[in-house]
Amino acid sequence: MDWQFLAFSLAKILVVFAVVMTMVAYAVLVERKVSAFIQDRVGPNRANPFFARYIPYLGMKLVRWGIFQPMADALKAILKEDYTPAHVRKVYFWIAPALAMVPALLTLAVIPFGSQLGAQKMVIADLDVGVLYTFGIVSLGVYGIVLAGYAANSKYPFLGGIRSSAQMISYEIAMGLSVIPVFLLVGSLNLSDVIGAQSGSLLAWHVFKQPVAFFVFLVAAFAETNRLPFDLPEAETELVGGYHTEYSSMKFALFFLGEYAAMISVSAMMVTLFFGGWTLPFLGLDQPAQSLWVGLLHILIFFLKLCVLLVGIIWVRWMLPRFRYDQLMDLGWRRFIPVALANIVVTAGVLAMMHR
Amino acid sequence: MIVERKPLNLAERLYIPAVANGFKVTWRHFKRTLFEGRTAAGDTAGGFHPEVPWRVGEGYRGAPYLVRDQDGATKCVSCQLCEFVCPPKAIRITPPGPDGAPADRRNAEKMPREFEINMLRCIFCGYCQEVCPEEAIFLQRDYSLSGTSRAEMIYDKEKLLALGGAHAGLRKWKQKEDEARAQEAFPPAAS
Amino acid sequence: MTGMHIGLEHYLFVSAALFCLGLLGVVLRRNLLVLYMGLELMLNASNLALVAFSRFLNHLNGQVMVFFIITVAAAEVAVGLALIVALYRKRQTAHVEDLASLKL
Amino acid sequence: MTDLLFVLFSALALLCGFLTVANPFTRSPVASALFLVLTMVWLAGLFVLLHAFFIAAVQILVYAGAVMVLFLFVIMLLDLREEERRRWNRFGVAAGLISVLGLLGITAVTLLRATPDGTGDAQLEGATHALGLMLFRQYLLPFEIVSVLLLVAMLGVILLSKRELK
Repeated sequence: MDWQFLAFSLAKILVVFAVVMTMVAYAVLVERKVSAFIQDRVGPNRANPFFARYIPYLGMKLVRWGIFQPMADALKAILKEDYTPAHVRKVYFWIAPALAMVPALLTLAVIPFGSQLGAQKMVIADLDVGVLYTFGIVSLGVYGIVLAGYAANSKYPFLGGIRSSAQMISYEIAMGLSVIPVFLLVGSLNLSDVIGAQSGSLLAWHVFKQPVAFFVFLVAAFAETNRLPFDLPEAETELVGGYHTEYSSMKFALFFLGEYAAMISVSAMMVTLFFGGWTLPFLGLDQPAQSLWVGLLHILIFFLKLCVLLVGIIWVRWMLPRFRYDQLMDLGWRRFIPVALANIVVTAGVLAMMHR
Repeated sequence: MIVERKPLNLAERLYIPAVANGFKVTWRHFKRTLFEGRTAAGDTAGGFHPEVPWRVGEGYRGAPYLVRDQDGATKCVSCQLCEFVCPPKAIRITPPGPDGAPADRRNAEKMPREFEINMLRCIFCGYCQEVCPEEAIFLQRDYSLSGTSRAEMIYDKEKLLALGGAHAGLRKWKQKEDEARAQEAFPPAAS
Repeated sequence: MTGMHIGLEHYLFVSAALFCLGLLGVVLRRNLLVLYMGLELMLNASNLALVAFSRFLNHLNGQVMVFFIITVAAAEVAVGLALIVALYRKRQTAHVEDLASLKL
Repeated sequence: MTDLLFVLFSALALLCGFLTVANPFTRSPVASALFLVLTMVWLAGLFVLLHAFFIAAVQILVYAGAVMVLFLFVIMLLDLREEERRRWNRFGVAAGLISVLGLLGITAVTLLRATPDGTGDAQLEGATHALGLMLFRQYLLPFEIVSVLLLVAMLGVILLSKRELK
């Protein structure tokens, strides 16, 4: 443990944090734009800061694309009145938003977002048990929501919190079981090794080798991030707004951003586990980078894959209607868990046959 | 009548065709908006809200205002039914009291000394219009209410009357008076 | 680095202290659930001791043991909580002093 | 560095453990549960310092992520209020404290007197692979028995929480 290591780690943490927070803000914008386009609207196109008109040619275009909207949103969230209802349990009311936000960000610590720049591996913590770490942290994400429901001390948030904890615990099992075949194939829990195992050809990507695992993981990811079609914890039509009903201003924004941060980390997990991480099977891009430029290119590839998955997740929200709660539980316990288990058995059987 | 639910076949239970169909529909709209620049508002109204004002439909329930009758008299008689029925308690009426000024029209006993509607509280449900025996309050077309302070959004009687305008409806009490005049003894002789 | 060298005995001391804290919870608190949390704390303390042994005696047995303890603890918690819920449904209380029907 | 972290983690674990069982400010079970979660997280930190990465991850995953959520769930479902401050049974409390302190004293003395076996230096590296091999070779039978135990526990819980049996 030397100082160089510390400094580089700190730099990576800061950069990843900054990039992810920016991505979260713009994921919100993308969500609004995509939803608007699907619903025959144009979406945010008015946020017009004073300096926009001094940008030659592009200025007004950027305004129309809503590029400045996240700034306006952030400003609004910060400046808005922070209202604490009289009946809430104060301490829990204060920690819940933070607890909702933090796990999503912590997950990203073990995701390899590039091969290497110089001698530095582009991953904050190259853990041997990377995937267990992510699942552990993801499982901590329940607390924020449960506590928010409990703290609000009123019935709809409480119902939302209870629903969500049941949903997240149930789908955590399906999620955990779904990735076991992947690790049976790789033979290591280290996420860098998972990426290494997917290099070579397009067909080496786990999404093609383990389509069932990917499907179960994808659906469980929707449930874990509380996104439609499984956003029952916050179902507006029945629970008003679920666990964040009583929240306003920045505390509400933290829940909101936490949801998008969770989406990003889940997408990053999917890219790493199933889509070959920073590799592309052409032009030798699947080997660790020798030069700085290739290293940057790898980060870019990871980033692009991530964006595609993010837009996919956003798109699904406007494509599928919400499930009923009993359907959700039925799907989790009686469909996906058996399917995931069967997938494990089949994969293990095939591997045992091959290695005999 | 109970509609029998048809059992889903395998394809429907797998959700895959439904997902594909959903993608088809959403992609069609996405493509149309993004590449052809067509939007619902553009197609129907020719533009977006602040530039192209919204055409308020017939029977729209906007902000509730007080109205005057044809003679310019306040129709409200301070019966406080609307104050009672208002679900969010947005209306507050101060009656004139025993020594207050009489109503500014014939046959009405009194008129409110003060009549306030808190537009921040109003939910535009229309109960006040429904309940008013004098047809004195109407939900009118204003839909975009804004102000810079909370106090500003509490509309008082003058403001409500000014915004409400005149309502050329049935004049209930004038009709009653005419009917009474048509009979012999009016005003009723003091016995 | 700091002069003091952290060895097995330090870990064991932390473990012992945690164990006693758990015991304290079991002795002091009267709410069944909190009592149960005290038990969990004691289990965790023993886990710490086992992992420390495993590290300093250079043998993986301790970690394997901890793995089993965690698994059994999870099962135990599930059953125990179900029992508490069943009890609560019958008696409307989770307070140990109210559960004295076996007392003479 | 590692020593510093050890001091930090163990102090925090002990503090949170204390607040779990004897929080002077509140007796709400939710507070206890949350402090227990924190204790477990710090313990996971200690496991990392002991290079037991697998155990640390499982600790977070199972204890903090599943077991304590169950606890919270039950507390909220039962809607437990704060423990009423009933009259303490002085004799009981005193006896309990004395026995706990006695136990602590005995362990401390034993620890101080003990001559450590082995080198006293940290040796074992966190070997997830080796741990897995050990679990599936040497300890295969206990592993299977534990899985059966989990199944039995699952069935038991389902039976217990059913309102009436058909």
